[in-house]
Amino acid sequence: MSDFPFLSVLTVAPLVGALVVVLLPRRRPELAKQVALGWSLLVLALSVVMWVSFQVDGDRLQFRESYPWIPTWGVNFTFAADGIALVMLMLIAVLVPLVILASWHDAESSKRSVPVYFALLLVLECTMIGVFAAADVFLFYVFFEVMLVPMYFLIGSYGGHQRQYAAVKFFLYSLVGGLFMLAAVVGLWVVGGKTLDWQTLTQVDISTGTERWLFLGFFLAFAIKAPFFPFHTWLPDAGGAAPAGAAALLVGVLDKVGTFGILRYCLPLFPEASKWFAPWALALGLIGIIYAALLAVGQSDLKRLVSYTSIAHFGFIGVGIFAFTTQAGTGAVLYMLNHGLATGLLFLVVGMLIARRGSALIKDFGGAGKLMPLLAGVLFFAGLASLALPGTAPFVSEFLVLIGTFTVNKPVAVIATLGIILAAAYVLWMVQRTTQGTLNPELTGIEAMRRDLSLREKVVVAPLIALVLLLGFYPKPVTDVINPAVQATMQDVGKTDPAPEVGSVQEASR
Amino acid sequence: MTPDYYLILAAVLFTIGAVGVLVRRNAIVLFMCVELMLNAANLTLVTFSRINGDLNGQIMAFFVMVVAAAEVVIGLAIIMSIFRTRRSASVDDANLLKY
Amino acid sequence: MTELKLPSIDYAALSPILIMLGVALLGVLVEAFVPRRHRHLTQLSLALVAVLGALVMVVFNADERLVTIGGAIAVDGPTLFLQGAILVLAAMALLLIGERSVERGGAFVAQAAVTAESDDDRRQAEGSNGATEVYPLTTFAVGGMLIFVAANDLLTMFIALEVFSLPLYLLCALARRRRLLSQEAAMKYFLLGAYASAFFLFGVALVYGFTAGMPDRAAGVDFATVHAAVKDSPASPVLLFAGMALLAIGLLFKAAAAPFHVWTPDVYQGAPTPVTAFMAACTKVAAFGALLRVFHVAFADAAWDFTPILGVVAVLTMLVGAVLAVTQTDIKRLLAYSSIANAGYLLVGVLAPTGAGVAGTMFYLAAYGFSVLAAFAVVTLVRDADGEATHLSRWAGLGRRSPFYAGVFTFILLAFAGIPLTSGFMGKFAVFGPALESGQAWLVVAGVLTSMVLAFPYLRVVVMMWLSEPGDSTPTVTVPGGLTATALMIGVAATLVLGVLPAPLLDLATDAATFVR
Amino acid sequence: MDHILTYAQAEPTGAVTYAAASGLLSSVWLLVAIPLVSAAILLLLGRRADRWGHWLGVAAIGVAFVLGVASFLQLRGLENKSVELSLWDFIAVGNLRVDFGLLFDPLAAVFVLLITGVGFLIHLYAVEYMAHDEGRRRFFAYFNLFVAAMLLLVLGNNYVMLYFGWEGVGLASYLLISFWYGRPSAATAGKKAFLMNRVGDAGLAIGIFIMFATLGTTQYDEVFTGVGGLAGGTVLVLGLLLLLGACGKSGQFPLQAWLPDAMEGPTPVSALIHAATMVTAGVYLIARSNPIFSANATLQLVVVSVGAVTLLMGCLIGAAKDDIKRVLAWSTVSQIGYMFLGVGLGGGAYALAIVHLLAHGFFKANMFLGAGSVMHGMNDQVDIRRFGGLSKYMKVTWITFMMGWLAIIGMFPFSGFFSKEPIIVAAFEREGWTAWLFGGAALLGAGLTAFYMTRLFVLTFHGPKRWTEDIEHPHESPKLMTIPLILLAIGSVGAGFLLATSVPDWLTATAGLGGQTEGHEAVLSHVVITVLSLLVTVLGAGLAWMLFRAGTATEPQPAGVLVTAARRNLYTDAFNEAVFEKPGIFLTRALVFLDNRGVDGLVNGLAAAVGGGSGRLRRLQTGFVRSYATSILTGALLVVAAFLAVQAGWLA
Repeated sequence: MSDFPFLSVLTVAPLVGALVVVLLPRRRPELAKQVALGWSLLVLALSVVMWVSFQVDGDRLQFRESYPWIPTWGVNFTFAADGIALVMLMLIAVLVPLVILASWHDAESSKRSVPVYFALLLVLECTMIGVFAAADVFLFYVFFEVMLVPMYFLIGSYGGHQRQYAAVKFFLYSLVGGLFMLAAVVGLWVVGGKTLDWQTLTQVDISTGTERWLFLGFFLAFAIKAPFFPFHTWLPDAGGAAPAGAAALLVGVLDKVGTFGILRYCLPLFPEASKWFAPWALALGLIGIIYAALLAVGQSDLKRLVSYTSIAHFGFIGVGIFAFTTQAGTGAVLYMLNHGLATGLLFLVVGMLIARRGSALIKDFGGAGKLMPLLAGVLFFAGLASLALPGTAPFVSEFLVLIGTFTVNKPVAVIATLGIILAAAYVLWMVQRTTQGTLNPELTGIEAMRRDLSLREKVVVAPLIALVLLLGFYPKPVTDVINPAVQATMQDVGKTDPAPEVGSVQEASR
Repeated sequence: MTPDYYLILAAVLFTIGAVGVLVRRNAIVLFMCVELMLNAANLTLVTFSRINGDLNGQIMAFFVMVVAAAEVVIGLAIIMSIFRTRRSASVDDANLLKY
Repeated sequence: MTELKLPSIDYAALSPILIMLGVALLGVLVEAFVPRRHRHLTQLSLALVAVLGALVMVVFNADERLVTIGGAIAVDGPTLFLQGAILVLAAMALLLIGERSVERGGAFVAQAAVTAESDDDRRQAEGSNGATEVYPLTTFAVGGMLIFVAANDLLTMFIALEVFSLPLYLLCALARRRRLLSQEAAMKYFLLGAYASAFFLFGVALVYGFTAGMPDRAAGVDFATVHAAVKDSPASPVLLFAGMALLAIGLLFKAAAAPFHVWTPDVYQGAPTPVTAFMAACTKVAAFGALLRVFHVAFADAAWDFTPILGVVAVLTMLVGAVLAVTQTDIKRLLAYSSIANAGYLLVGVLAPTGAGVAGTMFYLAAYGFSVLAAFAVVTLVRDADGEATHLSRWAGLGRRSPFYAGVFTFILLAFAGIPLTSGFMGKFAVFGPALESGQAWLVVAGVLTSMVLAFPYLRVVVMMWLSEPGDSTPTVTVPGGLTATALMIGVAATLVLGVLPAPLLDLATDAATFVR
Repeated sequence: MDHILTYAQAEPTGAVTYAAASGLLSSVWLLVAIPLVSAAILLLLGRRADRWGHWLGVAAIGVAFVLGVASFLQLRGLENKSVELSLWDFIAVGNLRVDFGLLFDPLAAVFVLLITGVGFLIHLYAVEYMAHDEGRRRFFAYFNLFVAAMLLLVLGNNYVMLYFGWEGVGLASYLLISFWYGRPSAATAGKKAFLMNRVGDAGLAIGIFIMFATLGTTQYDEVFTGVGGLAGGTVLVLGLLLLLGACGKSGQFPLQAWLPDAMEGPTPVSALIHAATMVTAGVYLIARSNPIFSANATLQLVVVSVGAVTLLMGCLIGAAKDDIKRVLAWSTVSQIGYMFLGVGLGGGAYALAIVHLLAHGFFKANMFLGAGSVMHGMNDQVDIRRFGGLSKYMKVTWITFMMGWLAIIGMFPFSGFFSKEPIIVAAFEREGWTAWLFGGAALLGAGLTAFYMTRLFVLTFHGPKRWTEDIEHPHESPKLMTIPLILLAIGSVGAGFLLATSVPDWLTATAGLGGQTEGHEAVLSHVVITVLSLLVTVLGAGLAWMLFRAGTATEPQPAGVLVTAARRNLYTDAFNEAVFEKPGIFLTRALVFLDNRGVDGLVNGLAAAVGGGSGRLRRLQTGFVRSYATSILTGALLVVAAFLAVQAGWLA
């Protein structure tokens, strides 16, 4: 089974699905939704099979496929997945069906084609899978950029308030980063001896100056994508304007491309430059944690608030990556997964609230828990996951990031730990202002606000809640997959974990 | 008399033509200035031909004359058609396309 | 008296040029002798047959590498590649020119002699069949371009320049509607074109002067001589550099590089859209073909001297094109500025002194030509009662009215913006790679920075089309006739195919990237 | 740092080893699992479980209690009384190994008994107390969740598990404080509690990081074994961070402000969480970490100081409050101050603190439930100025409350006497002037406690009626509420002696608590201290009796500086507001502005600049052919000049 071309099939399948959905008769939007959902479930099923066939103690890159593409430039269609990519692929496969289900009625309010909405979601899935599955820098870049297009239309055509501005800002901002990366990709191609094969490039020695420039090109693109402070301002706009499902994918998966890119490309390809830049990256991550959390406290719009929380979380991921320890690195990758689940859930729930109220402003809510206890409960749960309460998955990742960082850089870890206090502040204040307190009298007049979670919505949130809890108590299956890849990455960078200051305790007692 | 003077003359003619295009308004005059520039080039070619003692330059000059004649045909046609509508040969009047 | 030695002439190698020029003459005769109602079909078929015939001959000559008729014409890889590109693009342009179902009588004025804005003019605008002179004119222009990219001496190049420019001046003036604009465009193009060609010619004269005095070589303007002279002419290098500068100006004018780009927006906007498409695609190929040959063959050894200067020009061009495109309100003007910026990117490729640079530039030219033709093809379709609706505000909500054409146009805009899986991206990679390889990192950085700016106007159009609600004034998209549809589809298909599977054309360009001297 | 290090006298503990669990003890995980599953069922079934949900909740705790007793008995018979049960690898990354594991040792066992025992009674009480609340099922779900988290906290075999439970009880506490989330004050109080706890949690977390960074582990046994090898400064920092966590959870200075506000929750919550169990988690943490705290004298001094300051503060504020639950809450703060004082003293006083903790669990739960019973009968009135003369109407409540009152003021032979008095004695056993300082504080606290508790008791149950008009005839609470009261009252009377005689011995088997260090000679003899403490107690109680026997005004009265300050919580809330809250809000607003105008403004400004530049440059394209020619000529001249400059060698 491991000879099966999982990655290329996974990449192409959603695209085919999108074509099918678009070609369905326009009069039957329901059919389009069902087909889209079915298709995404198929992808999920295949991903599960792939997950099972992945050998934890096997090669770093598995499921490798390579087809010649542009021989003149030494560019190939090369797909391969390491543990990090595998986890992200799994996240995509899980999130997309849920997002499709959650967006069941979202597109109808926009007066635009319903099938196209779902087709765009599938196209987005294709590009997202491609970007994580690529093992050729050129191919990665291709998916990295193309990914913008479906998301642009999802935000621009189906979004809410200020969608045009947000869509253009999202696209341009990302494109700016992408173009810097293009320059770096070209540069890498030149210094790498006219190949862009990832594995080959890891062996290439680059002179210090060049390496730093190339690193910066890549890093800038990823920092914008992730986004890190101070390149973050597009995310609240995009997240605020995007339909909830698309926002969940945007923040849950799309942005992870940035952090994934740093792990997969910046660190192994430019190890020296990564070390050189690490203090700055740590500083950016740290500022992001504190700054974005404070901003989240001050937001008046639910979706913008969630976007800012994500920026804070990306700060944690950034710190985890650039701490260069196994724990922090594994924590960062795990964080990418957990944040996708938790914030995806948060976005979807917030979307359900907003869809009912017809407004995303926090002040338009108030005491909503009385009307919809279940929805309020799920919102609270998502909030808890977001503030990394033990028992929810993000706790493990945040803990790993912090503890791993602490072993090498105490001040950074200590300041980052302050972020967990702020996280409690923004989550609880948001929960308080929306679902607690005296009931906003306007709400009782809105019929939709009396409807608690429907069966469809329950089906959407249940798997996410279950996963968040499961990974909160038993993260080992995932950490075991991530760990070898992270260790290999740390080896690429040439960093080893520091020994405990008082050694030999463990050996003595175990 | 050294041939250099011819080169200088050609350069002066070329400059007069080039500046003339900028300062005159009448399309025909403008066009004549361009022709002046072409002829300056011709003069240069012939002069170099003379200096070098080969014929290439002179032959080239003939070609250029033919080309210039062709250009006149086209140019006048265009200028005429505009003139018929606008009743003016001033290039400054044709200024609908801008910014 | 010594016997006159006639230069050898390889007619087979010259056949594409000969076919085009011959058919152009034939077209003039058709104008004279074929009845009016048959002319359109006859001329169009004749022109297409000529182009296809020439293309066949190019393919047939694919392996030729020679210099013929006394060193005037070089038939080598770049020549054949570029000739092929020009011919394919010209065929598509001819399809656009020949379209008569989108607008009654076609896009061209019935009688150029009719006074604009007169009653006669209004009558002809309402549906008289367009003039058929456009076909011989186009064929002449194509013939001129074929010579231009093959010219192996400066005089031939000058003549070829005029041979393809003069018909273009006329073609610009032949719009059916908005004739004042059309005529103004023609006049501006003509005056400035003539002005620039005067510079070119003076440059030729100076270079001729420079080649004198070499021990065992006669003076001349063929590239072999110039090349030799750059190395060891005793003449003053002032002649060389002044001449080279003036030559460059003439060519950069045609290529629409800043600050010699000023004509481009006005002419692109005023000219009939099929002609604009033809110019944007084919003229660009021809101009850059000549630039490649001049700077890679004749002045190759002065690369150290001209690269920084042309580099500045390239940066300026990209900058001007990108920045000015941001605030344009007319789609044709916007595309004009985009084409200026693209000229800048092409210059980056030209300045990479390697085979890869040549190959990249040629690939870019072909890729860009297809896209830009398709873009203008869509522009011809968006119409209201007054003809084409080119003001951007009119395009609001077009995506809702005609999703297919809006989708096609979006795709092309994405290609212009250099989004992967379009030929635009591959083209950028193809020119940036060699440039970086030859140490021109600053050009690549400038290219990247301006691409960011340039993305904005494209995106603005996309926003207009898709994200704005259609208004009352939103024009309809006319269902294209077979000709436009064919051209459009070829353009879009090529943009996609070259974006997804660029390898065959890239290989072709790479194999063809060596000049003969 | 140096002068602190001079205080540090490392007292390395010997190697700590735990035995593997077997027999009944291998199912000790059920202690956590049963309430957790019960909570999950109650939450997931929703309204379907409304009719019987509370009984499931009670039963779950009952079963847990039985299991806890059985395990306790099993443990008694074992040689090595520290039994470890590793369930699964929680985190295994690099050289970080965190067990999802439990540790059942004497310390954990007494906590398990307290939590499940007192917890069971309070659950029982709550069945009736919450009977008329539509959210009763939800209440029991949260209650069970709390018990599960608390048990995990005390049963974990490493600091990460402790942290797990630590935050879990924080969550449950939040949920229960803001149980009536429709009230803004309840929602705010819950949030405040969670936030202040998180401050402490952050400290605890960093402490855990230090353990990993220095010792490479977070398992109790390995940490305790290795702590002796650590530098004094490291131990100090580690201990201070743990103390910060403990202060947050236990409402100790400077993180005490949330605890009185937490009284917004239903009264059983106050009894169980904010009196008997959760708030004592800080004491548990310090007792559990005694090898760390004992390893540094400076650290112990800090703990003792925190305890002393808090106990006095709690007394002072408690004496000025009029809300029955708030008085009890401040009393809790104060009593936990005693416990901190105890654990800070180290050595044998650890056990004394635990004894006081257990005794306090009984009598404080008793009094809270009594207060709940009073409120139940008085239409949820909480103002003691509006009570009076209730002894005639609520006999059981009155008697049981009296037991609690006598216990807390430390009257012989009630439990407080046996648990608190030894701590006072121990405080006097310190070296030099600190003995007088802390001993004096503890003694003063005893007097003050007697004063304010007597005030509470007298104003509530004796003196003239000062009821509001709507109350005609206060009724005694139903059986289901009085039975737990009676049982807890019995505990308040008898537990002190029993615990004081058995627990210290029992605890010796816990890591680090066994070593009896020889204390200094007390500066006063034991008997003198005992007499003194009884004296101040009687004095305080008598004074209160004198003052409040005839009731009190029902409206706020003007008061001196000290009382006003005490009424305002000694201005600690004002301090928090002025130093953290207001600047925080300002900072947030400023940052929002900065982000929109500054960071984003830069981005948009750049775009606007390009647009503006474009708009301006466009004007250069004038449409005049001659200006175009000018452009071309200028360009030409520049290019030619540039070429010539290159040729002349000026540029290249």
